[in-house]
Amino acid sequence: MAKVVGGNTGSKVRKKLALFFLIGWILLIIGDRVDELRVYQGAQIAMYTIALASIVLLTGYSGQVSLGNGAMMAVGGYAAALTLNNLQTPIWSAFMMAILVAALFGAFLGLAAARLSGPYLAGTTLALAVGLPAIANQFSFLGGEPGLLFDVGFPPERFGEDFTQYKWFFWIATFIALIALFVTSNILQSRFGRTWRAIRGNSLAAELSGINASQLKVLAFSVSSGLAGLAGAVLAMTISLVAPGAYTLALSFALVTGAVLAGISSLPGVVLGGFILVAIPEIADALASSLGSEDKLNSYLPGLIVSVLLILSVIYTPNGPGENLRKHFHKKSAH
Amino acid sequence: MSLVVSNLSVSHGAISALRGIDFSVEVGQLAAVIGANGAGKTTLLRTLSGLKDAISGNATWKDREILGKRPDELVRRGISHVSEGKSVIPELSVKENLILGGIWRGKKSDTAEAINEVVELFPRLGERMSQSANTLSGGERQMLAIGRALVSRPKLLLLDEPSLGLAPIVIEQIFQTIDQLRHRLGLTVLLVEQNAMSALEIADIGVIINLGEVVATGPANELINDPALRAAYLGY
Amino acid sequence: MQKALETLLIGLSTGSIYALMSLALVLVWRSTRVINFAQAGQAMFSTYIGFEIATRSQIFWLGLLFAIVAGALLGAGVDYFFMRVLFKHANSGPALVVAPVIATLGLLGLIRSIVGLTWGGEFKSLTAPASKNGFTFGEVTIPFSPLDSLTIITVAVILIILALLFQRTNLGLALRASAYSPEIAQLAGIRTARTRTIGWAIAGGVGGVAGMLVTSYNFLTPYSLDLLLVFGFIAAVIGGLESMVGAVIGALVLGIGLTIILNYVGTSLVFIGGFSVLLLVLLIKPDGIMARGKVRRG
Amino acid sequence: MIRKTHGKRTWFAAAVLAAGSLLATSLPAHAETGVTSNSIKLGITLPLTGAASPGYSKIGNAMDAYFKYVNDNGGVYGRKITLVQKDDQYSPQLSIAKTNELILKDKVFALVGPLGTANFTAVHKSVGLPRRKVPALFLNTGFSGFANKKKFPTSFTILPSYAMEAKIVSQFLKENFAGKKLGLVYQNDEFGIDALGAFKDAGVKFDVSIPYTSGTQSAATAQTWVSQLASGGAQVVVFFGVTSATAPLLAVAAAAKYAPQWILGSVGSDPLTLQVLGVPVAVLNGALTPAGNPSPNDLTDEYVKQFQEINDKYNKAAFDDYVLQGMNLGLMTVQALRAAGPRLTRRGLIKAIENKGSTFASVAYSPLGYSRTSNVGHTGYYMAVMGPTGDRKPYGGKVTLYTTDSGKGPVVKSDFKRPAMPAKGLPNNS
Repeated sequence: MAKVVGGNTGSKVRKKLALFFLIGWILLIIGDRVDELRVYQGAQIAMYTIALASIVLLTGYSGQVSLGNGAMMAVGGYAAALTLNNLQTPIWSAFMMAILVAALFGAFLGLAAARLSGPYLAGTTLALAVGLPAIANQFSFLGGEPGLLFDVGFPPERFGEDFTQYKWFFWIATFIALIALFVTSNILQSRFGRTWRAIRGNSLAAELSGINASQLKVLAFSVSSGLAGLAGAVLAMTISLVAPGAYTLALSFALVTGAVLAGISSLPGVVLGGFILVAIPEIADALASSLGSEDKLNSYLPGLIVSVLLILSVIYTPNGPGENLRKHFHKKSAH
Repeated sequence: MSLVVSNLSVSHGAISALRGIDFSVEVGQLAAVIGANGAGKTTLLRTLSGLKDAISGNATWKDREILGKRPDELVRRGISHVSEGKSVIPELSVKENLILGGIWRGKKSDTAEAINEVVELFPRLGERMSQSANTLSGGERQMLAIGRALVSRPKLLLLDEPSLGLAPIVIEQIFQTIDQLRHRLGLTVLLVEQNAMSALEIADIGVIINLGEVVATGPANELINDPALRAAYLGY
Repeated sequence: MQKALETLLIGLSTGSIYALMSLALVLVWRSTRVINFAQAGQAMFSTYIGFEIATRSQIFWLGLLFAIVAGALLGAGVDYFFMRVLFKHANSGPALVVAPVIATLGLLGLIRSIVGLTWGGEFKSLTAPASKNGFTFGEVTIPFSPLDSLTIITVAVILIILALLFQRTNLGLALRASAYSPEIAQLAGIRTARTRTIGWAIAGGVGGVAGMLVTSYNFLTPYSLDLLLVFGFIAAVIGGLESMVGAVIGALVLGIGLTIILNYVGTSLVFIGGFSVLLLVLLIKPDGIMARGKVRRG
Repeated sequence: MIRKTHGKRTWFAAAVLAAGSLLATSLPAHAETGVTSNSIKLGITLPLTGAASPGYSKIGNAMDAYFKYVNDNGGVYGRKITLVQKDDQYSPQLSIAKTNELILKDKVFALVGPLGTANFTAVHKSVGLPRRKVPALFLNTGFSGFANKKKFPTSFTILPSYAMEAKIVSQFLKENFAGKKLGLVYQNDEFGIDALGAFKDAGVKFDVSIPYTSGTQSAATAQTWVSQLASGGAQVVVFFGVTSATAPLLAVAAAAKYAPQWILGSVGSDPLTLQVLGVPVAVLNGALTPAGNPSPNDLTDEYVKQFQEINDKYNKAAFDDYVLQGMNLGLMTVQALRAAGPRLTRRGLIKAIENKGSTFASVAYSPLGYSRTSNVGHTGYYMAVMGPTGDRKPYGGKVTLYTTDSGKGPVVKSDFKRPAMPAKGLPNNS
């Protein structure tokens, strides 16, 4: 874990911890005021923020473009399901196992990835993302197409009768997301974050100044995969199921879109990215019903919106809208 | 009817490379552009040939503006630039490198004829037509680079340090060929060189650049004999 | 022994379709230094056009011609409108590496959605130009069919045409020169931007042929060419991405390799086999089998 | 200097944004969800696009057409039925998301004809239908696991289970193809494995048995199935899979001139769809298929004739098995809604089917098994043979109905006569 240097970062971390508690507390209150669909979507937003954080860390900081985060989410999801179903250990151990197994896979993939760059890495991870369902169908203990159950159990009785299952998912997902973002934020502000940025800037220069670039790239890949694995387990919890169909190429696309929209190198932006990814199907639904087109065409509308957003954002705000807004403010405040 | 450069300024991002460059070269003349390394000589050629955009000023060839035009447009108006450091394509054969210069004119027979002229000029190339360009020596590459430019039948030839990294006798041969060419084809040549003395010897006029500014310009023989300039820039 | 021959023949026919896709990817990579993930979308769109014409006219070859033209026009359009705008804007910061990859993926998604919205997602099946019944020698029927042989012949013809274009014509020389060193080509009078667009057009046309040939075997849906893109990429990487001959050889090696896995090992292992071949090549010989000493760190 | 990207200001803004999104909503109304004085809202998830869509995508529109017909003739006690269709592309994860939308956003009264074994298993568990007390009428899957009143209290099947179908096919094989070499190709998830178990129990041994994974079916994989079947010398081949797998199997077999006696499971055997997917019609000639309903082209059947009229007026789609099945689901649903009485509640609907469901009129020949302890619909099949155009005729000239259960019960030839169709196909039960 990051060595906390000097007094002020210590207090800074404490202040941020307090802030995170405050945010968590507010979200939980809101969770009670809202109908079940919004609560369920809240859990999905939390899941997306963790997944997008893994991309910000990997691509935004260490500069490695990967489409394999969807695949790492699957690894995490399956690991969590197998742990819960076979070892009957408490829920949190399933999530821990998801992180560990995914991080391990990430390290292995990172070894190959460290030797590649740009389009080669993207292409190889695209192959993984497209091929994952075949792998899941290959081993019978993974449950093939219908997949495995991942049952986190009903909310404890003491929360009362009308404490719905989805609110329970929302509590768990938000709790995990807050912890994950807190830890990631500290990692990114630590020595690791700085060296990753250096590698992204110019790996040659970084290497000359003594940074072992490939080793740190593998570490970045592993940590990012661990995060993605955790997000995969949270996704599995929200649908009580782990199946190849849940971790498709479309999910990897959506994650990349969310990360680019959120500003590929800004961590707080992941909340915005998560919100957009959950909002898009809603917008598509509203658009489709207003167009009066039957559901058949509707299934392509979200894809259209995601692609258009992805293209516009990568051309006009390559470093994310947050970046431009920040530049805008700086310009204003500088005058 | 000449190359006129007036008040030309160019910069690399924030760093200014050339400031207020003024000089002109009559048709058929050879102008030697002399100056220390990093004085801005290469930047001047890259701007005139369209590879680099200028910030201000203008340059006309035969009374038509040439700044802001793409290199392939300028080639069609007779301006060919042999860029710095053996500008040949190693993956292509010697013949293909030469043909490249003639593709834009579209007439295969005309290109073949131009290639024969180049082979007469540089017989060594003739022997190695089908060989891949990266098997050529430094001198042969320079000949090939100039050859390709000639196949485009230029009127104004921009040469960027042809002598770089060549043995003295090869330099002598290259300079003789340039001089012979100029008179035979009535070419206007802008020759950028660090090898000041041999350049000025075959030049009509000289342009001396230092730290991005023109410090002296005039007939080549005057510049050679001016003791102050010789001490400051010609090194003896 | 007969099964080995079958595997080789089918491997060649599958590999030859991969060759078209890997060739299209290499053509674009050499000229623009971008791996065009949207190639699958472009090929799929032109295949839908080809499908419409082929079904209406009942002539597969007319459909193929339209697919090539549609593919070429779309390819040129993507370069002229899409890539130029992209390079004008995304040219700084971490975006420089990320932008083309994400942009082409976004374009793939965009084309897929537009095709989905216009043609819908149902399966479309194309009347193949030749029968899929295996050749019969006496009473033995081998799974290698006239359609397979037709595929190999069509691809061979296209490869020959491309080889002649690149080696014997000025356009080919211009394409190669702009790919190897754009600056020198420009100084020699080549309009490199226009040449690059022509390169994209040729890649688009070749992709259209790949789409039509694959569709004569399987159904056509907005997703049916994704796997072809992945295998085309793997083949291009095996070949080293730098040489077109490498792309073709890489594709044939992959095609035969996967058919061996399909026939001798197991059907659903096909993808894992392809993926492990890719990882192996990237780890052991990152510059592919046609490496000419240039190290791939770019 | 690393830019300060994690200022507290941005964190707080991000949290408020997320919270804001959750607040913007209204609380649910208290009346019975999905029912108003003049309307009943029903929901269905089915593959409108994707691998399994050929054929199945027509069921939703057929049911909707039947509902429109009923609405134009007074609806159900004056209430008009609206059907919300959601495309789940036959993927469990998507069907969960779409069912969530149906229940939480569209607030439907009940689910009707959800399609797909794996999909409904996932939905039932993840969305928690029993806890929410949402009825799921007439599951469009034959998985025998659903025939369990305790585990699926609010769900009712309608198709005979794959286990019943396999037991009936086994009985048929023993009676007609004893001693022949047998081949089996099946989809290796609950759908196929359910049948496999029943074949084993019935003591039928297959010389060649080939599992395939849903989603991997293609011309290439079919090539390996055919070569295995041919080399194994299978004279009779039974197929338990979806239409998009039947098509390559039959096409490749025809191409390799391999022509065994095909026995196509009821699920993947619609002749029209098979032909659209490139299967030459000649191959279908002589193929056997267990069937619950009469042929969609048999105009001598009163149900088929009436449904075709409704289809011509309200649906205008090619009338095939899927449209017939969709309309029959509509007929059964309207009878259930009527049986639940004018004061419509979810509990009332479930009770009505338990008590009166077995008397409902349906196009299928076999009896309905609904009761307070059983949620099983039809319980039998007759064997049919496909003609030169792929159209279905009873094997041996007339319908010999076999009925059984999903368990160890015997296969019995039954002479049950299905109830007559209500006048003009408009239920008037109460």
